[in-house]
Amino acid sequence: MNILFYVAAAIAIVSSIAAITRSHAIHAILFLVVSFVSISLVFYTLGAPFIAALEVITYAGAIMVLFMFAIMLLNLGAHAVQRERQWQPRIVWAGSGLLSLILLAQLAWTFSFGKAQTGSLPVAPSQVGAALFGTYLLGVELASMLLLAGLAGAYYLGKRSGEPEHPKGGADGNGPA
Amino acid sequence: MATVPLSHALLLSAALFAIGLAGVITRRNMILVLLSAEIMLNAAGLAFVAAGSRWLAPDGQIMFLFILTTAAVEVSIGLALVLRQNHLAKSLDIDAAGSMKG
Amino acid sequence: MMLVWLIGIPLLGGVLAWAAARVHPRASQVLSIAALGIDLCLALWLRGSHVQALTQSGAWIAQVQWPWIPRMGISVHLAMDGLSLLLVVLTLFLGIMSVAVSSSDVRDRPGFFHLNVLWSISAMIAVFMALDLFLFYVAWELMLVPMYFIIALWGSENRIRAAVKFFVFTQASSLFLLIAILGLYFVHGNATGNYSFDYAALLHTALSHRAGVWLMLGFFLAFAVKLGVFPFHGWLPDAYGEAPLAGSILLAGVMAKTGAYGLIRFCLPLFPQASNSFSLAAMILGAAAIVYGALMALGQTDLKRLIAYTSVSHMGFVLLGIYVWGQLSLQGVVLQMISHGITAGALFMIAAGLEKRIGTRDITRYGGLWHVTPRLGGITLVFALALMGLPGLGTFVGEVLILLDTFRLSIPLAVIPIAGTVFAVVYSLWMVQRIFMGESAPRPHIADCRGRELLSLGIMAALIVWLGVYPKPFLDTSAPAVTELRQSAPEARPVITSPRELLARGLP
Amino acid sequence: MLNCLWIVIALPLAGFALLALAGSRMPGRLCALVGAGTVGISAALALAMGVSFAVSPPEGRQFTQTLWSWMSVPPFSPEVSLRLDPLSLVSVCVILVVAFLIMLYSSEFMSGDEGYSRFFSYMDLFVAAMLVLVLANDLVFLYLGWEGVGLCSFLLIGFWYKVPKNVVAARKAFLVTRVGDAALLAGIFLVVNKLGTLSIPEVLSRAAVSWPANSGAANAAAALFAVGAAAKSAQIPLHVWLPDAMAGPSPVSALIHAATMVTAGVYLVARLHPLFTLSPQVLFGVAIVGAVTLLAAGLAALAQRDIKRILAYSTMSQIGYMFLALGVGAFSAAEFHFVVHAFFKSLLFLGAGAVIRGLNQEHDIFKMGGLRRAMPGTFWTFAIGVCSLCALPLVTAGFYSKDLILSSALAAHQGGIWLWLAGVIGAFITTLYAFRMLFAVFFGEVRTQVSKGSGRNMTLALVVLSLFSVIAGFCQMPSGLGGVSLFADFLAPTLPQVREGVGRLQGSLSLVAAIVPLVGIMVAWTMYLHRPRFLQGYARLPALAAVHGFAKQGFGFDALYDYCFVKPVVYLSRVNRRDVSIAYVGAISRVAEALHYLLSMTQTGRVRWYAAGVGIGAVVLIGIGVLL
Repeated sequence: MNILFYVAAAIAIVSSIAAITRSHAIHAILFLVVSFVSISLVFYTLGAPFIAALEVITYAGAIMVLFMFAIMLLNLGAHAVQRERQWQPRIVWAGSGLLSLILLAQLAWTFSFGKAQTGSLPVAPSQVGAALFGTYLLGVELASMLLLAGLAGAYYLGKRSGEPEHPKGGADGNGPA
Repeated sequence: MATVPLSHALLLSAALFAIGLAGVITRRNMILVLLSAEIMLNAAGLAFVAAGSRWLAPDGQIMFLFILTTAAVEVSIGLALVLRQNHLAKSLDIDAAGSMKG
Repeated sequence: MMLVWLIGIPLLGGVLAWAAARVHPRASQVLSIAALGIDLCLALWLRGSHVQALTQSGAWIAQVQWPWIPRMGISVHLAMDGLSLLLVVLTLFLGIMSVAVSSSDVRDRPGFFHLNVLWSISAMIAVFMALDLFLFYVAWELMLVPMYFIIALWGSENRIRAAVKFFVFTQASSLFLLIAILGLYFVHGNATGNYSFDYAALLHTALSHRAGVWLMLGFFLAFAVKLGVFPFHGWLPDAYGEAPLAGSILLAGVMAKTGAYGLIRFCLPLFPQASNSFSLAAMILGAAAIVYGALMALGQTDLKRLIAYTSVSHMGFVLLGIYVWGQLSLQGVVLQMISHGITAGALFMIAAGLEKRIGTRDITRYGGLWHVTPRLGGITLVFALALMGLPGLGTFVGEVLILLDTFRLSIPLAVIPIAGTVFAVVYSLWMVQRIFMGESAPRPHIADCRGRELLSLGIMAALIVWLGVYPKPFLDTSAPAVTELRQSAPEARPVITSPRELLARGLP
Repeated sequence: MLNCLWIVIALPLAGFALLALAGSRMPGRLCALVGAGTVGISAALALAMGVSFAVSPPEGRQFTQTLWSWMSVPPFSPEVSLRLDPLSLVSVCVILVVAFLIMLYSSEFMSGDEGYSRFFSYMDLFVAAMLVLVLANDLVFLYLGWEGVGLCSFLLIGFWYKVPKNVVAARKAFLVTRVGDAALLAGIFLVVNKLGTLSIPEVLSRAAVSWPANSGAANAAAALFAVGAAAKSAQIPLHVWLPDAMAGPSPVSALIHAATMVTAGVYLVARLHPLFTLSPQVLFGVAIVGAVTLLAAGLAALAQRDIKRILAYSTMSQIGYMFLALGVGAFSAAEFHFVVHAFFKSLLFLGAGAVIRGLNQEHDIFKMGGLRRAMPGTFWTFAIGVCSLCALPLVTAGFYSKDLILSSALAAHQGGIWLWLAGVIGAFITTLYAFRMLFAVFFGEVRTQVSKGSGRNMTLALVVLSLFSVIAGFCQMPSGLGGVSLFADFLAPTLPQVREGVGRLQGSLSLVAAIVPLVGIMVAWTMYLHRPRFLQGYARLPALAAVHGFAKQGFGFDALYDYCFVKPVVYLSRVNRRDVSIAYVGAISRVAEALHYLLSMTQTGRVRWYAAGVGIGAVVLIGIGVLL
């Protein structure tokens, strides 16, 4: 079982690195999807099947699709790929890479003490559900309000300025949302 | 069921976090910056779930849920803003939006 | 109860003056003069009625004590003895003079101007009477705010810079004062158990030498900055130079005295041993201030800055006199303070008068005014002579008493101030001759001083002559207060006899 | 009668106050009347008191009157108290008489001057201050008079304030005398500190008791008083102000810089003579200063061309004689010479004033000439003054007073013969420059025409003064010529008797001293009148010309003081105008601004830079967590 963990972890890391280094946006997103799927596999190995499923549904499914829409809307052509490449010269990667490695080394050093084991017993979705509507009831309500706010915000920002509240003609989104 | 030491899981989340950070700092395309932010969020969620599984408590997973909702909202608003910025400044370059100078 | 009225009347007067200004601009001036006048009569009545308190030392003329924050041991404790009575009367007198004469350069918002003047006066009176360290600190801070507005709103060219510099300088130094007060409060508290800010209680706290020195330095710094002593006088020329007439008079005439009063009332009695070891440095500082002020006054071309530097020189005498801590020198300090207040006030009035007549403060553009304004010339000559300590005028009495006690203490230390008096001749005569003698540039007709200006300058000239010729009433008023202070801190008197020992002692 | 002593001072003071306040509105004649009148009345009063004092002297031949206690701080409590004793009586009478005559003279001399009332108010103030100085019984009260006199000399030298030169001269005079006053003040402090009292008789008696002769305190006090006296009486080290003081009007020079103020130093030493006898070294120093001054001033007078500067240097040398007399202990001789000198020197100055006024402000004696016929009155009175100055034997008062000084110098136990020799050489030089002036001004051919004759008041004053400068001498005759010692006896209790040397050597030497003036006149006549070409020949020699130039500037003292005192102070104050000591205030604000600039650099506006900043911050914090 923990072989699966390590394999999935490796895939996740590699695909994440690939995701941030692709100059072509679509490729980056696809790599990210692979990364999210492997992370959901990791969740599974850690004994959290419910979260693994959720991860695939929302992250890989919803959010990545949203990104896909955004990129499609912006119809980034070939020139975008070219521009991407000269937007981040090697030197910048070195700087940020170094910073991340330092951060990684520190965190690794701090985490290396614990002896505890994970995933000995899976945490059943029923337990999660009970806790969700038990102690965290308030949290859930807040999360829902957050989503509502996000919805309203996105709707408002998406509308181009100057457009009347109710478009006179048919609801054909004439031009990018 | 063979178990995975907690430190390794946390190590994985740290790695993903670092990768996300590198991405945010390096990329000049707004969308990819948002993408890297997603990676970082996910890494944080991973750490929560790992801790939850270590203590066999559902709290970790609930925290992941909350992270999930915020991530979703954040992406939607983020992308809307990116679209608006692209519409206004005709470019996705994050440095172009540098008017808040000191 | 009388003391509270003494502070209250200017406060009330200020508000009324502000209100009256809307009715008629002149009304606020008249009203504020009336308020100050009533206050002055009150103070003089206090002097008159409580004569017996003046004779036997140790008794306060009047005392009021109301609990304010009992838990912290803070009480509104006001008390007045000979020393503070004289300074209060001086404050009120200069207040009336400055308000009466400064009607010309206060065109916009006269009401608010008079409010500021009156409130700063009442704060100063509170400083002179507060015997509770907390109340003293509150009054000390309150003094600054109206003065800042006076300089910032009604000053001349770069008044904002001068006002800010003044405020930052005094505010920063009074922070040290706050720390020192709190330090003393806690040291006293855990030594004796009862935490109190009261002066009498804090008077004999047992202090380790190091703690004593640091707390004393905190007090000294705040008072030295307000006194405008040599290294800390950075703000003084700008503030005196840029302030309007009333501001300059109050600043030079009274605020410098609050610094000296603070030293006499709080710094030396509260930390006698520390002051004793610090006294040599302070005396050298005072002597240096005398010479440095004189030297700087020589080089100035702006008349008001010149008068400011002369104040630095005279305050050097005051500092020297305080740290000699002798009966003679302290009474000399009191007289020096009063006569300097009057002289500096009058000189600022004359400077404002000249600036109004000729349009500039640059002394090199004056010349040959004696022919045009002989009366103004005569009065300026009287005050220039007072500035250099001519016998028969107030400053001479003060300086002689201070110099004599310094002479008895250590001869080399007295040589510098005596040389300083020779310097004083140079700058005061140079000033008079630069303005009134020599060839007069062709100028439109200038009116000689008359009416209100002549009256107030005349009164001040008469006062300075009275101080010089018959200073007994002033000396008798301050004598018991001074003996009381010296008995409360006998160790503060430095003991330097022979120059060799002086050198051996070196700096503490 | 005596207790109206304070009125003598109050009258001139009242005159001053009246003229100062209402002077500009009073017509000229009234100003003169008030000014001269008050002084005249107090002169009459003083003379009356003098007579009553001489007729029925109060017990102890002195009368003190305390008006009020000035300051009352226990050990230091000066009183405003007056003291009349023979010494102060003589001085008061001389001062008031001379002042009245000069006021009379100047009522006409100054007529037409726009500061007429101002002049008389200052003169009245001066007379009052001088009387305070002379009558003071308290050291600090004496100091009040001392400074008041200095103030009036400042006001009167700078009387014609439109001319910048006069203004500078006035300031210089006040400054130099103020240096002396500082020494006097230090002396007073020393006395109060050591003896605990301020009234002069008390101080003298306690000093005699508690200070052994030649003790440190006595020497210090005497030295300080001597320096104060030297500054006020323009003796060598502190004399630079007197020649410039001639910038004032002539009556001022006559009253202040000839008769009264400059002799204040002599009066001070005479008044405190018991203190000085306690320290013989200082006394001998005074004699040396006197001798040196009389020689140097004489030589300088020889080289001057301006008539008033000649008289200024002559005054300096005559006061040198008085200091010489004081130095050798002949205090009453000094006082006697002061009296006689007051008369003939004020006469000379007033005469010079009349001449200058006549030749509309011409000061150079070689541009004048032949005024003998043009201004006969002035000529004769001036001639009497000159003769009295050179101590023409038997006839003039100057002879008796100078002879008294020379004989007592001879009798001095310390270096007597050298002092006597200096005095005799001085007398010779005095005769030279005096007659050089007389011949140049009144003899020879007329070079500038006389435009204005001297009026009635002026000649009256000149005549009375010349009368005095002749008869004043007869009240103190040397033993060889009738032995009248009216003056010395009158002063006896307060000033010690004059010790006259007896014996053949004395007689012959005083004979020599008498002949010297005559020889001097002969030499002067030949050099300046008979064969002037003889002198011009020598004048061209470079060495002699250099010495002549050097003497003209008063032996370079002016340049020296200017170089080592005035220049550095002026330079220092000019350089330091921006007040370097508070530069640190500006420095603090500049540091704050620099820090601000550095911080604002970090706000680049680029989002990625902020993200990196967050990253770095995280790394740093975790690093700290890790390390601790």
